[in-house]
Amino acid sequence: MPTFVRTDKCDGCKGQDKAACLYICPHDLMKLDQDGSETGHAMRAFNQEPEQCWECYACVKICPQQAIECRHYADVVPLGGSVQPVRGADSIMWTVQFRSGNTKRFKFPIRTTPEGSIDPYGSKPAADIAKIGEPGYFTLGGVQKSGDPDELIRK
Amino acid sequence: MPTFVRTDKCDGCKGQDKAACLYICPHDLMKLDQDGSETGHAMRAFNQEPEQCWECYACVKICPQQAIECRHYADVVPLGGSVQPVRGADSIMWTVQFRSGNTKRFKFPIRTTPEGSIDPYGSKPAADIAKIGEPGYFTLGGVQKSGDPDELIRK
Amino acid sequence: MAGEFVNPEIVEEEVDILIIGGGMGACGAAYEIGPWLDAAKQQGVDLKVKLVDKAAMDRSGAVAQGLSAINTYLGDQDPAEYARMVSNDLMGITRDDLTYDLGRHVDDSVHLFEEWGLPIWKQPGDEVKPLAEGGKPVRSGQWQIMINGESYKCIVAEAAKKALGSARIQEHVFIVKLVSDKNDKHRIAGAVGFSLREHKVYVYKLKACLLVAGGCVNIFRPRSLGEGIGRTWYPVWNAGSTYAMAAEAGAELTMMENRFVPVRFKDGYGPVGAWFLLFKAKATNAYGEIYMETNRHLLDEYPPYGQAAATASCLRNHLMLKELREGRGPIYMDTVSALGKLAETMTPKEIKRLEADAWEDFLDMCIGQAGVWAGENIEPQKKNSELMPTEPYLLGSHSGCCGIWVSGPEDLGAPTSEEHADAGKIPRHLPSGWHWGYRSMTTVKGLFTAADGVGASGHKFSSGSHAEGRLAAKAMVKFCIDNQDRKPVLAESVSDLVEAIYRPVRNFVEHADDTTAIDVNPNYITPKMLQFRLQKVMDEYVAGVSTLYQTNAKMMEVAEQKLEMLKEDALKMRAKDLHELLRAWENYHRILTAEAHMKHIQFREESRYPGFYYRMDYNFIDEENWKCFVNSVYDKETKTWTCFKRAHVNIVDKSKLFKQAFRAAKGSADH
Amino acid sequence: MAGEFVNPEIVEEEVDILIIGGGMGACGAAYEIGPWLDAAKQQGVDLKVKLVDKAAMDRSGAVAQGLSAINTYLGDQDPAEYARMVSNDLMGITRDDLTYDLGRHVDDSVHLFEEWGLPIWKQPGDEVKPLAEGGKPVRSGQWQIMINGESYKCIVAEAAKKALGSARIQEHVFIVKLVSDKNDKHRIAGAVGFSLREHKVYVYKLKACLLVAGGCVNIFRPRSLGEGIGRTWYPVWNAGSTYAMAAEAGAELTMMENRFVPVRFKDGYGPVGAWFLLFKAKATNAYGEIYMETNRHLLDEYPPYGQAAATASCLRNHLMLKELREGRGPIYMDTVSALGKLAETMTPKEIKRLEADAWEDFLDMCIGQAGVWAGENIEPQKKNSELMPTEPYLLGSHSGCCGIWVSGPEDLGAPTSEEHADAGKIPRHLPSGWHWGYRSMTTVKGLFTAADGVGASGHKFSSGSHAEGRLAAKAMVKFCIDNQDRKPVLAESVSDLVEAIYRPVRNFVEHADDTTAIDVNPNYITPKMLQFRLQKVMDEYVAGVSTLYQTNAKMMEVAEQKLEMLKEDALKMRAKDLHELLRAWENYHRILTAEAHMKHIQFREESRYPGFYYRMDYNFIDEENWKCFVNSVYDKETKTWTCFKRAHVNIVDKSKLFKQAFRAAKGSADH
Ligand SMILES: Cc1cc2c(cc1C)N(S(=O)(=O)O)[C@@H]1C(=O)NC(=O)N=C1N2C[C@H](O)[C@H](O)[C@H](O)COP(=O)(O)OP(=O)(O)OC[C@H]1O[C@@H](n2cnc3c(N)ncnc32)[C@H](O)[C@@H]1O
Ligand SMILES: Cc1cc2c(cc1C)N(S(=O)(=O)O)[C@@H]1C(=O)NC(=O)N=C1N2C[C@H](O)[C@H](O)[C@H](O)COP(=O)(O)OP(=O)(O)OC[C@H]1O[C@@H](n2cnc3c(N)ncnc32)[C@H](O)[C@@H]1O
Ligand SMILES: Nc1ncnc2c1ncn2[C@@H]1O[C@H](COP(=O)(O)O)[C@@H](O)[C@H]1O
Ligand SMILES: Nc1ncnc2c1ncn2[C@@H]1O[C@H](COP(=O)(O)O)[C@@H](O)[C@H]1O
Ligand SMILES: Nc1ncnc2c1ncn2[C@@H]1O[C@H](COP(=O)(O)O)[C@@H](O)[C@H]1O
Ligand code: SF4
Ligand code: SF4
Ligand code: SF4
Ligand code: SF4
Ligand code: NA
Repeated sequence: MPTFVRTDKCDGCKGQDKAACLYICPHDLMKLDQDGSETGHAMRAFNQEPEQCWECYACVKICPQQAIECRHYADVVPLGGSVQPVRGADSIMWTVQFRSGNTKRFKFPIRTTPEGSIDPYGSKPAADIAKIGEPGYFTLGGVQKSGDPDELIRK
Repeated sequence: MPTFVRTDKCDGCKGQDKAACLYICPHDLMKLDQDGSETGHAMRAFNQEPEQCWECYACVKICPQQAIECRHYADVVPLGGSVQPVRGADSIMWTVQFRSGNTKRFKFPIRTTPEGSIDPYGSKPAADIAKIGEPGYFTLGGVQKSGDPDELIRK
Repeated sequence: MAGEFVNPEIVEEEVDILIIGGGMGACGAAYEIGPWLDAAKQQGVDLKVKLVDKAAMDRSGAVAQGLSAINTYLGDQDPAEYARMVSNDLMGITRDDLTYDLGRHVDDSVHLFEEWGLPIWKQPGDEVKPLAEGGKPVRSGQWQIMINGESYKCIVAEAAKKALGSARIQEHVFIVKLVSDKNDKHRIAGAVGFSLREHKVYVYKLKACLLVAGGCVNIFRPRSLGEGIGRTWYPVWNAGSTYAMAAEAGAELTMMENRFVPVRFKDGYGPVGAWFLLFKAKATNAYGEIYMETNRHLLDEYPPYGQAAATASCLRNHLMLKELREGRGPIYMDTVSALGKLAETMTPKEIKRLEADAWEDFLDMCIGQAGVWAGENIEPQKKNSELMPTEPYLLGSHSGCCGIWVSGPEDLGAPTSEEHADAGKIPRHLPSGWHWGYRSMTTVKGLFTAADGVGASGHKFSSGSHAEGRLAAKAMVKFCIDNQDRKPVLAESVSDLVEAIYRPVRNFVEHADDTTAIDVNPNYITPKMLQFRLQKVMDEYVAGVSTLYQTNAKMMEVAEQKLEMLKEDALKMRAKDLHELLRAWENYHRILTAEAHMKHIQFREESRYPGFYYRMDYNFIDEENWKCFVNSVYDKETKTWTCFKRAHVNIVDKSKLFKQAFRAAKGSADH
Repeated sequence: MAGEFVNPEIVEEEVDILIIGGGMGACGAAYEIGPWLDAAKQQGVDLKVKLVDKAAMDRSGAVAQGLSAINTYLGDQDPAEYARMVSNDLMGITRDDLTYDLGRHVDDSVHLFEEWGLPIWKQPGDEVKPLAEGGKPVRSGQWQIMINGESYKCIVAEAAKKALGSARIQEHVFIVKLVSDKNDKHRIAGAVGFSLREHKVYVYKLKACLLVAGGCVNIFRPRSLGEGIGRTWYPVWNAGSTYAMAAEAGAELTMMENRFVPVRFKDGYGPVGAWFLLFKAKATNAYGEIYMETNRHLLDEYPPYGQAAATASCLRNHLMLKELREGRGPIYMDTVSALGKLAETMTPKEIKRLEADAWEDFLDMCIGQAGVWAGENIEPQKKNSELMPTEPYLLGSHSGCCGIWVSGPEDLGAPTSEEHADAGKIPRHLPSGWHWGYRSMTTVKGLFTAADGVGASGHKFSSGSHAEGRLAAKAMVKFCIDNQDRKPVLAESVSDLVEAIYRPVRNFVEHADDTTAIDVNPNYITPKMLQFRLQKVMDEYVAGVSTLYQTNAKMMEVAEQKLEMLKEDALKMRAKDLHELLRAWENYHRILTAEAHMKHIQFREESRYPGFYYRMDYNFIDEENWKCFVNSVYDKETKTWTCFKRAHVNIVDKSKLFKQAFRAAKGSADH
């Protein structure tokens, strides 16, 4: 399922500094056709190497215009099916459309905290430099789970 | 070894009606870029689907400018070798260049009569309409080789 | 009116005889037909003929690149001997009437080739003596003679073109489908195609048609992953048009389960015949063991075929595959020993000549292999080369026997009735016996074929293909004389036909702008991706290379479902230009051919060709139940296949194959 | 000065610690490092840190798509039990010091994930109780817990980015190679890379570097032929950068012969873990036979491993492969029976939930598989799906153990010397024993790794990768405190480094106009074709899918020659833009990783992982000679590998694995 971009929906992220799909693709696949010389569609994004698309949907989920979809790998999957998400703040809604035309919808939670709310060190302890040569993270000051010492047969 | 066209040698067959390579390719691969919009090289030929090239060398042999060569299939063959012919009226001369730089040359006859000289029916007999329902070509008036009748076990 | 991409000009033409293809079979037909047309004309019957080739005849078809041998030339040998050889190599199930007939005709074509200018190697002393006058050829094997064949096709095409005249030839037109007669659905009335150069659709009305568009390549996944996929063994451009169009027209197919899996020099697909037969090279496993000897006992599992003096091609593969399966690859052609041994008794000049011969074998017919040697620094006298069994090919003229069921000669004692337990399952409209009218005519009236098109025979090669085209041409003239008054009426309207052909163009034009990149679109599929999909299905479920040529009923059940969906999706192929329209229709032909292949393998519950494919659920040869032809017809309305049996009968005595045979005959040409 | 394509801007930067990668390992490091940096600062040591990711951290690496389970969470279990499990699954050769250490650390990372917002499934009643407070998770298996993991990576990255601060993060920069220290070739001094967005080359000088660029994907031919090649199981973008750059820097690699061949839902690569463990589905052959039962006797051929209570992943494959080899495919996951059985005792609402769970398993981590089901009209309660073993993957964090040899914890009784017959063959400059300094440091001073980078362990998964990154981060801070006064000096000049990186661009610019079509040119090779060439070699000679994972010394001899030429030709890759420059260098990393893999398989003269690969010339496990680590170092000057053995030692008692084992344990989670 390489991604494709709906011509009528993409707005090139309004020419902003970072088009969302270009920013997010882990494989550097999405490209903006600045002047239309590559695709005939100026200021719109396209997948420059569809055969390298992992269909991870990172671009699909992030696109503010819902302009990106996936068409299943044409050399593998019969035509007509589709799997499309709408990702909200705390859940994602999937629509699975079968080749037969049947559809299924699923909604799953995605996170229990608001996006951007993580306070990484909040109430955590500081690191104790004396322990830097020992096992154990700063969070607990020592190892999480010491284990039964008898199990260590060479000690 | 899909074919490639040397930019500095191809002259688009001087804009003639039929560019030789386009005419001859059995797989419809060679294309003339009329205005340079496809390759950046106007009025020059190119292989429009290299991954379908059989490397039959039909285009290589026919090009009046010796502009076409083959580069071995890059996904199969190490770089650096080449096999290039010059086809004359009655013989063909091959230069095989190895990756190592070594070369070999071979010359083989290709036909014993001048090109265009075939007189298909010259001194051949006419067809005998009475024999149209029997085996045997017009050339011989009957079968070439009758065979031992005892071999036909159901007759 | 000049056509446009979306609105092509329609050219309607009425002919008596249409020849589809410009290869060896078509060139034979083009040559033979001339004098018979003249003779008919003298009887007051003026027949109009047209030959249509999708490419340029000088280099179209399998012989485009040239050939380094003519593999079928009988010389002094009896046609019965030839028929036996073919039968032996194809595991007993061939039609002796067809092979015998070919054997008694073929040499004349070779004599013509020589007359026209093809250089044929001669024995010392006979250098300038033509074959036709008793000149002795250099034989690489019992049936093969060596040539300098770079220009083989140019020469044969020159004769054909001159014979027919350029007005009767239309190049660069691809025929998409045949059209039945409105008044008789078992009769052919037309053919439609399109130009690759202009926006024109051609609609031919016809009385007789010779369908000789070659074999079928590229329905199985190749071993290359990138641009090397163009390097197939058989010509990449022959797309099963012959089988698919015949099937859609309702013609009976035969032995579509058969395939050819040639062993070739790895990656370049270089020919091995000359190496085995002329240079007497041996093939070994990675440890230098000659598997044709060490695995010879495997032949005992396939009586009587395993006991023949000459081991059948598939069984040779079978012995090799054991090595690959058990991890003793790579397989090598021991070129070093072979050339070394030959050189022992030679002068330096002779050795140089020998080296040139070895290279010429490739340069004449498989330049890509020379390219592999160049790139890998291989000189055959210094380094052995790998061999590999290739992906499967479907063909009827080389070492394979799939194709169309045709009417044979009447004078050889061929059966005229069907006498076997399952005779009642043969669809009623089909003829009984092996000849029902005109030589080379299929079960559809007016539809003829030859060469790769004719099934249940094989080992015709280039010369036999030409010879068979000639047989068909003559018969077509007779058919047209006999049917002079019949007017062909197309069963489909011209506008429907044109609409169907241009559908991929419409798919593209309507939807290309929906997405920002034309190759990924939910509303169409590119021909290229469709082809890959086909190849993947065939490879994984119908005994391709990745299962080491194994399949079973369960795998084919899956293949069946996948092919059905693929056929539906084929209607969604796109064509962004005429070139892609060509690819779209080639692939449509490939799908139908592949489906026929699968259906036949499914029907034949045995493994008739060990080494070419294995039905693991019936991994044996079952002489009692399956020493018969498997034939089929396709119904284009319901899109379904009907497979059935036809009895096999010997016309020449096959027991002779096994007489002096057994282990003793080890000294033969086997590698 | 703004750079141009042919003349990039050079950005030189000096840091103390460079983190290469932004995946699970890197995020763990980014999180853990903060407080230690603060602590160091309080000691007067102000360390500069930078993290460089080739992509955007929110979605970079293997977890980009999400995950539906955390596969390593110990809960109440003892780290020794965990170490035993890992050892068992990896056929006895893992480093207990590393796995035990991971086991005693990992849960804290999982607790953090939950704190940050990752939804973790809980047992009824514990829905809102965090794991850290004793909340009971829903376990799919002994070590695995279920999550709603669509945003897993976004959450972990958010914490990492906040912890580090955006000024210390550089996204969209690809690191090409590490640079040694001029004054100590076994020490690391720098790293160079280029921006994917601007024409800039980055040259970092550094004291310590955490190389966590993931595993290696795409060195073997995939089963797809067209655009589907992007659908790999492990992330298509992880290109062996970790192994290749470490090897070029002189770091000792370990167990590079190991690979993972996951069994996955065919074509979509959908995960099977939840199906086997949570839904208790069984895998069958085409005839419904449960091959884990019918082929169980095969396990007896691999004592003691075959007798373990839990069958190792490779042996599970081994039992399946027998079916495929013998033509009893397709293999199916019997989803119909499994869901049917579960549904028997469920309310309609629970059944609906179950169905959603099944789909979520794919939608959370392998959406492509949902696409396959959609396209093929598959509903798992109605139709079984095919399973297939995939092409091989190289990784150290999932069910594989290839990677880099690192210094382990000191408190677990790990060996400090080398005591075995071949100890003398270990290159002298390398350390003895399993800890020689800083935790997670490689044999190159200052070079650290974690997660997929650390070899001889495995089964860390996402949580363990994060945990290991944290261990390394802490150790790096210590390393930098201890090495405060050392100034890194690059062994190569900046201009030489830039020249080397931009070579593919030069190749293109110099030669593109020689021919009329830029993709076929005698003077360069596209990265894409080069990758195909690599994949073909690895597939055909180094036990890829097309030989059913078989190889032997002779095949690898050929591979060796082909890879050597490929490495030479890699210098001729072209880059027509920055995107292709990325592909060029990814492929360069792939080639080196592939070569290491081949060399290790070549060296280990046994078949340690039946089902993952078979050396057909040593098709057995040889406990006496090969119950040891195979390690190697690469010499980038001579471009040669040196392989050698290191002794294997148990730190926890493995005999417990086999205690209650044998046939009796059939009721386990085996499919
Ligand atoms: C490719 C190849 C072929 C051979 C060999 C090696 C190699 C590498 N070997 S060795 O292995 O043993 O080495 C042989 C050898 O040495 N000696 C020999 O005698 N024959 C060999 N062949 C076999 C012969 O070539 C073969 O038997 C004949 O050519 C078959 O003749 P025919 O059935 O007519 O097929 P064709 O390929 O020649 O011609 C097909 C024509 O159809 C056209 N066409 C196809 N589809 C069409 C459509 N839809 N519409 C219009 N036209 C449409 C084509 O353009 C072509 O004109
Ligand atoms: C892909 C995948 C992975 C898993 C699973 C299913 C699937 C389909 N499964 S299941 O099968 O069991 O279903 C797991 C599961 O359910 N549960 C679990 O806990 N883990 C699973 N994993 C495994 C974990 O994901 C894995 O163990 C860790 O992610 C490994 O962490 P790490 O070693 O850090 O690798 P990474 O891929 O996360 O990150 C790599 C980073 O490096 C960057 N990078 C790469 N090269 C670089 C270069 N040259 N320069 C700069 N940056 C450069 C990348 O961008 C990335 O940031
Ligand atoms: N090992 C062999 N033994 C006998 N005949 C062979 C062998 N290999 C090839 N041939 C024949 O040689 C001719 C050309 O072979 P090939 O190059 O395999 O197409 C065909 O007639 C083959 O049947
Ligand atoms: N090969 C394996 N790899 C990983 N885990 C396994 C394997 N086999 C079994 N297990 C685990 O071990 C447990 C087996 O015990 P049981 O709970 O009795 O089914 C399962 O829960 C799995 O998590
Ligand atoms: N058949 C099985 N038996 C036991 N454990 C398994 C099985 N299949 C997968 N697993 C484990 O389940 C987890 C996820 O598996 P997978 O989806 O195969 O990556 C890993 O911990 C595997 O080791
Ligand atoms: S994120 Fe969406 S709107 Fe923005 S450039 Fe990409 S496709 Fe267009
Ligand atoms: S689906 Fe993933 S790999 Fe494909 S283009 Fe989008 S972000 Fe990139
Ligand atoms: S035949 Fe040669 S000169 Fe003519 S168009 Fe082709 S490449 Fe150019
Ligand atoms: S070599 Fe043959 S197939 Fe390739 S482009 Fe030239 S004529 Fe066409
Ligand atoms: Na090929």
